[in-house]
Amino acid sequence: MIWFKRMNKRNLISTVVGVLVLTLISIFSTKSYELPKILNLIFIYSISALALNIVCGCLGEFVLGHGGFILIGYTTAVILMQQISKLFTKSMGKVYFKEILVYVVRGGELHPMGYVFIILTVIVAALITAIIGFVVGLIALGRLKGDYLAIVTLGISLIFVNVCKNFDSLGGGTGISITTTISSTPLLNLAFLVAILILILTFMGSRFGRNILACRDDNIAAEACGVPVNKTKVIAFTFSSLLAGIGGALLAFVQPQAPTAFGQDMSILFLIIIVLGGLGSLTGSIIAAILIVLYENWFCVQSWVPEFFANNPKIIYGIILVLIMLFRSSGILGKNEFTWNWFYKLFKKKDNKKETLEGDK
Amino acid sequence: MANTVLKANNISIVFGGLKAVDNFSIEIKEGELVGLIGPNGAGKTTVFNMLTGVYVPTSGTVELCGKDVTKLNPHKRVELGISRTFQNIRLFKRMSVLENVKVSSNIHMNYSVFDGIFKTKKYYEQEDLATEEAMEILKVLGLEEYINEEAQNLPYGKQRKLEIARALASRPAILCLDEPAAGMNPTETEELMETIKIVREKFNTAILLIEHDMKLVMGICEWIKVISFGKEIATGTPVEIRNNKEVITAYLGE
Amino acid sequence: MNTLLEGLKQGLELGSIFALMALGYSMVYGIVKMINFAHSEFITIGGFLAYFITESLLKSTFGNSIWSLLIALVAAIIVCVIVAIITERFAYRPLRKKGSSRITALITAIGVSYIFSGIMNAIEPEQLQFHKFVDKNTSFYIAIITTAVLLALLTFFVKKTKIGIAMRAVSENEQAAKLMGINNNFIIALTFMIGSALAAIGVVIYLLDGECFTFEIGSVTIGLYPFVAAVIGGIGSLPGAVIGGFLIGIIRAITQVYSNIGLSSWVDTIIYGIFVIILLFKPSGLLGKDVREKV
Amino acid sequence: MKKLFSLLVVLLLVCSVVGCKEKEAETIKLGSSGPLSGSVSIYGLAVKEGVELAVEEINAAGGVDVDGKMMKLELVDFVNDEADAKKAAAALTSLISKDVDVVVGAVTSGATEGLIAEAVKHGVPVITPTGTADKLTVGDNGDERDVRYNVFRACFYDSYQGKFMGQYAADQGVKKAYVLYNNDEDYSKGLKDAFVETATANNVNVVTAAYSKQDKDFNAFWVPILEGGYDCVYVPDYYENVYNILKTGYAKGYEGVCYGGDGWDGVIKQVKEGEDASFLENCFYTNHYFGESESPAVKTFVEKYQAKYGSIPVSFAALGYDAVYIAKQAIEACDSLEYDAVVEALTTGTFSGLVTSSTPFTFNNGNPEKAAVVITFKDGKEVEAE
Repeated sequence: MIWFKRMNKRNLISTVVGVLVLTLISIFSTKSYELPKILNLIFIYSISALALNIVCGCLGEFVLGHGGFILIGYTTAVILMQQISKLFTKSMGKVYFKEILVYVVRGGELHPMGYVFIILTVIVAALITAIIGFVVGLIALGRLKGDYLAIVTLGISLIFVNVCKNFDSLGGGTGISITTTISSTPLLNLAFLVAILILILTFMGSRFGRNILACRDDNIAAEACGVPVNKTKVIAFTFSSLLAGIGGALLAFVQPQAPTAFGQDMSILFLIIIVLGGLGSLTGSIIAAILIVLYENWFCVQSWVPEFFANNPKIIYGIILVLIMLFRSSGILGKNEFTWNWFYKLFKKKDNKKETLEGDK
Repeated sequence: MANTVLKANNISIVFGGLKAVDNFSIEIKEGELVGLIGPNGAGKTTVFNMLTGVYVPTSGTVELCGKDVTKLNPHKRVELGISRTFQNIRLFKRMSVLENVKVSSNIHMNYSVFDGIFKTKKYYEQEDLATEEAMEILKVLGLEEYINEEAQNLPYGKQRKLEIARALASRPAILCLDEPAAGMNPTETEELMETIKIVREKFNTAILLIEHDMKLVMGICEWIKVISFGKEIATGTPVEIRNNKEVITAYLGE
Repeated sequence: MNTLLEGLKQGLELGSIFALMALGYSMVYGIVKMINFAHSEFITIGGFLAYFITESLLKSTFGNSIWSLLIALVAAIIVCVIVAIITERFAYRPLRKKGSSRITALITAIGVSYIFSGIMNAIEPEQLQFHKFVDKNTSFYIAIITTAVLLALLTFFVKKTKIGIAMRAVSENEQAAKLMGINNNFIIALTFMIGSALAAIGVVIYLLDGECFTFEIGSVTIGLYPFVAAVIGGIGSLPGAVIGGFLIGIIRAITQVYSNIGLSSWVDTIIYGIFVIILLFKPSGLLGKDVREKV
Repeated sequence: MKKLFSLLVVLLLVCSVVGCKEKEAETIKLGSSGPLSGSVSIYGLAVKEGVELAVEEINAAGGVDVDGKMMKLELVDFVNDEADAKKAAAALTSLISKDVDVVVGAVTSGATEGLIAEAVKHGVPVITPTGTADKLTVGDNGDERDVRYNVFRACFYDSYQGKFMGQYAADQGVKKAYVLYNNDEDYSKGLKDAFVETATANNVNVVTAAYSKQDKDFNAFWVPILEGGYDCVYVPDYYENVYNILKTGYAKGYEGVCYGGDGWDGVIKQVKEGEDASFLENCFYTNHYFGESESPAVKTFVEKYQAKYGSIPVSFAALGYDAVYIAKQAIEACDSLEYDAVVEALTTGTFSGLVTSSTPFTFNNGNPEKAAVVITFKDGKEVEAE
């Protein structure tokens, strides 16, 4: 991958250091009230945005139904966890089981068994989402493309929402949740994010990734080079829904959400994140996810923000979106990946020439 | 007696009532260099598209190395040994030159998603082989210094060559070039002629060529087929074609 | 039987309103290939404006007469058109000039719709009720007749007039149209204007029998249905948009009149299910043209 | 990741700001959350007024007696959650960071559920004045009371009023009932389920139909009702939709009665000037108390409220007012501000002298045991039904 190649040793070390710092923050964040929540959301939004980026950025197909797949991940995780807790409460006794599961924000920690439960649940939920994504991809991707594909995926995701809404056990009006029983930690979500980043990098570095990129640039030429275009699209779509499922399942351990919250608004939110970060740029998606989460959960509740804007966050949000699209339409990072070069530039003014050659491509 | 690599039997195609190609047949043997010419709108590219699988002919059959491929997808045909370039260059613009070529190696790889993600030995073996092969092809075509460049940043002539390189990486038995000299000046065309000759020798592949540039076609093709308004009007060696009355009428009018 | 008839009648009324709004989506998409998400906010703006003007006119000498309605309608159209022009001029045109991708245009449209919906929310977050000018029966005829007349006018305009032909030319090939001396910017702005005027007319007809609405009328109450209608009919096709509108309107009303057997809670599944199936079998909609990519 | 670094710096700053807090116990800190804008803002505003009135009153009377020390109540914040679960969850975190001792909120069921998901982690006592959904105190499957041990409510719960109305309908001789409910509101669904269960058990024939939050035009929904000839229509939803539904139905020629739940509180305010709303006289709903009742507790409350705000308090205001008094009584009972002690006092204590309950009550699984009143309309005013 381009990112790996351009990553010299210095960049690699900086990245590792960055991840370590994040880990430390995640561990100690439990001393605060707002921070774990914000970190959790940042990591989960990043994962879901990366998932969408596979289809929209790497494959170049335009999908508006991402929220539907996150919903499937979310719902499956909740139902699985409910079943697990029923099963284990019987065999272990309620009090002991609760000790394992409940993670208390103030100084408390999640029992190692709790981690195991969460990870298992997330993996199963992701696989189920991937299967559904595979079926949807098989039906829709071969026949449709462009905006029509986008709209059909939106339609399908709204069907998911409608189904979940109609069955109380799948969500109903206000949604099902398990966060009162068990909730995850920023550390776990960070681990998932890092694992998924590595997964995406290795996947995109294989022939499948190359095929996906080829399909993005030119379907017909890819087909003429022996790339099975439809199959590649379905693979990318399935991979994307797998990751969306992980995002949704992790979300289930962080905050309760109603099925309707996974409709077009959420799909559009993630589309905004990846376009804001730069289509196809993995690090860009993460940066945009951070900005959006901070805007919604941190900026809007600050006391120095005028009440009018705090009550109507959409106005500033819309203005910023339009401005970014007008003046930097390729997103924050454009097609590039993030490097640390700017950081070292702050300290070394003399080496300017070499740095710019490396960094600002 | 050389084997037949590509054979089309009376293929026709109809677009909304208009017969774009009518009963076209061709047979190309191993290692041959064949030209397909005709005036604008004669249906040359349509023939190409039927041979490579973009369109399915309304009637007639296409055979590739002895197998009937009339209904197969383009990518399946590539596996059987046909590859092509495009009239209007269709490179993977935002991928590097090396990656562009390696895309075509996909058909020779069979490692699974699992191998790809966990970077098993199989992955490295196949990827390294593909890289080696791609480097070899790029060297022959004189592109080795650009391997890490994005394809869209190459100059026009090099892009043409890269398209040929990409087509070669699938190890085709027959290579179809759709107007490779389009938009080139005489010097570049000269160079291209050389390249085509080298490619044919080095990679031992048959070549089917659509071209407007008579000098190029007459200069390198062993035999030539002429079509006009979707119908075949002549077949023969360059000399025969040059003197064929029907061909001259088709090109210059009555 | 009576139930079915009633459902069809209400479906036709709702359908003609959806059709008017779908025409706007369809024309704009046809010409700039962009899903104009801000269209739903044009609908809301039209509704809000008509409401505030009728409320103030009701207290004036016009009172409860048809004149207050007409004045409100005209004002709503004018304001919607102005908003559309401003949006097009300052948000969409700069993007076109730079040749940005369609996804960028889409996000911009979403941004614009957020701005409008935020402003509307700030102005009036409560549920409002439009003054009841006519009864349900009359509004049915008004809806049907208006849609028929406007569809005929638009078809005539697009097929026969010089500007209409220019419009079609731009939608076929923007560059070529430009080279032929067509003022692209004017044509595109005009399309936006027509679309938003139709949105305003649609929403006023929707409201005039005393409907309740909130600032979410465009984005939630009416929501994506007109857009889905436009896609079902084949985007860019005027009769297609109307057919799509009627189809969705009728489905929605039928599920409602049969709500006692539980159809109404499945309305989204039914509508989007039909929509997905239609697109899978006719990828460019019922009356849309299939475009083959040239190799 | 360029911004990531700047973010790290920002986050560290946040950490440091959030990290350094001490608990000082000079006042008893109350926190609350509710919709102050949006479609159900009437509720939030009413609760807020009730809470503020109670706090003012208690402080004027000297405060709360905690272990012999008279402490003043302080409403540190009333967060606007716009009836949204996510915002309510965020509201709780912000209240906790302000060191509240008791949370009086949230107002709507959906938002309260979001708030509780956070609250159980902190153990802060939560008294929702008006969150009626059954699951709030006991979880989705009714077996989570030990998790939600710190959640209480000042009102009766949904299935109680649904059952109450179902029984009422049967008693009134209804034979065919129709339920028109909002598929997007669990409040509505909960009432529906309870109503259907009880009514069916009493040999009433019940048919249900759902609408969604998208629906604002209810003409089509009334078609099957008018065709089927039902005696009664149960409309468990909030006042805006309810008024719209009732008006449409009676205009279309419906002649039977309509029943509803406490979400109807506020319907009367929807009637525009000069509008004929006589159809409301056929409508009945369950509520927590009746504002013009003759009981002394209600009378004094209504007088004080009127003096301060100039209007008759809706039941939401009364419940907000009561919730504060419940908190006061619990704190006085345990003489402590520790979360667990207050929760314990709430769980075991008996509460009396409240506006919305004429008799003293205890909490059973966080739910108070109190009765509903049935209210109807007469001459444009609410009256208690016999």
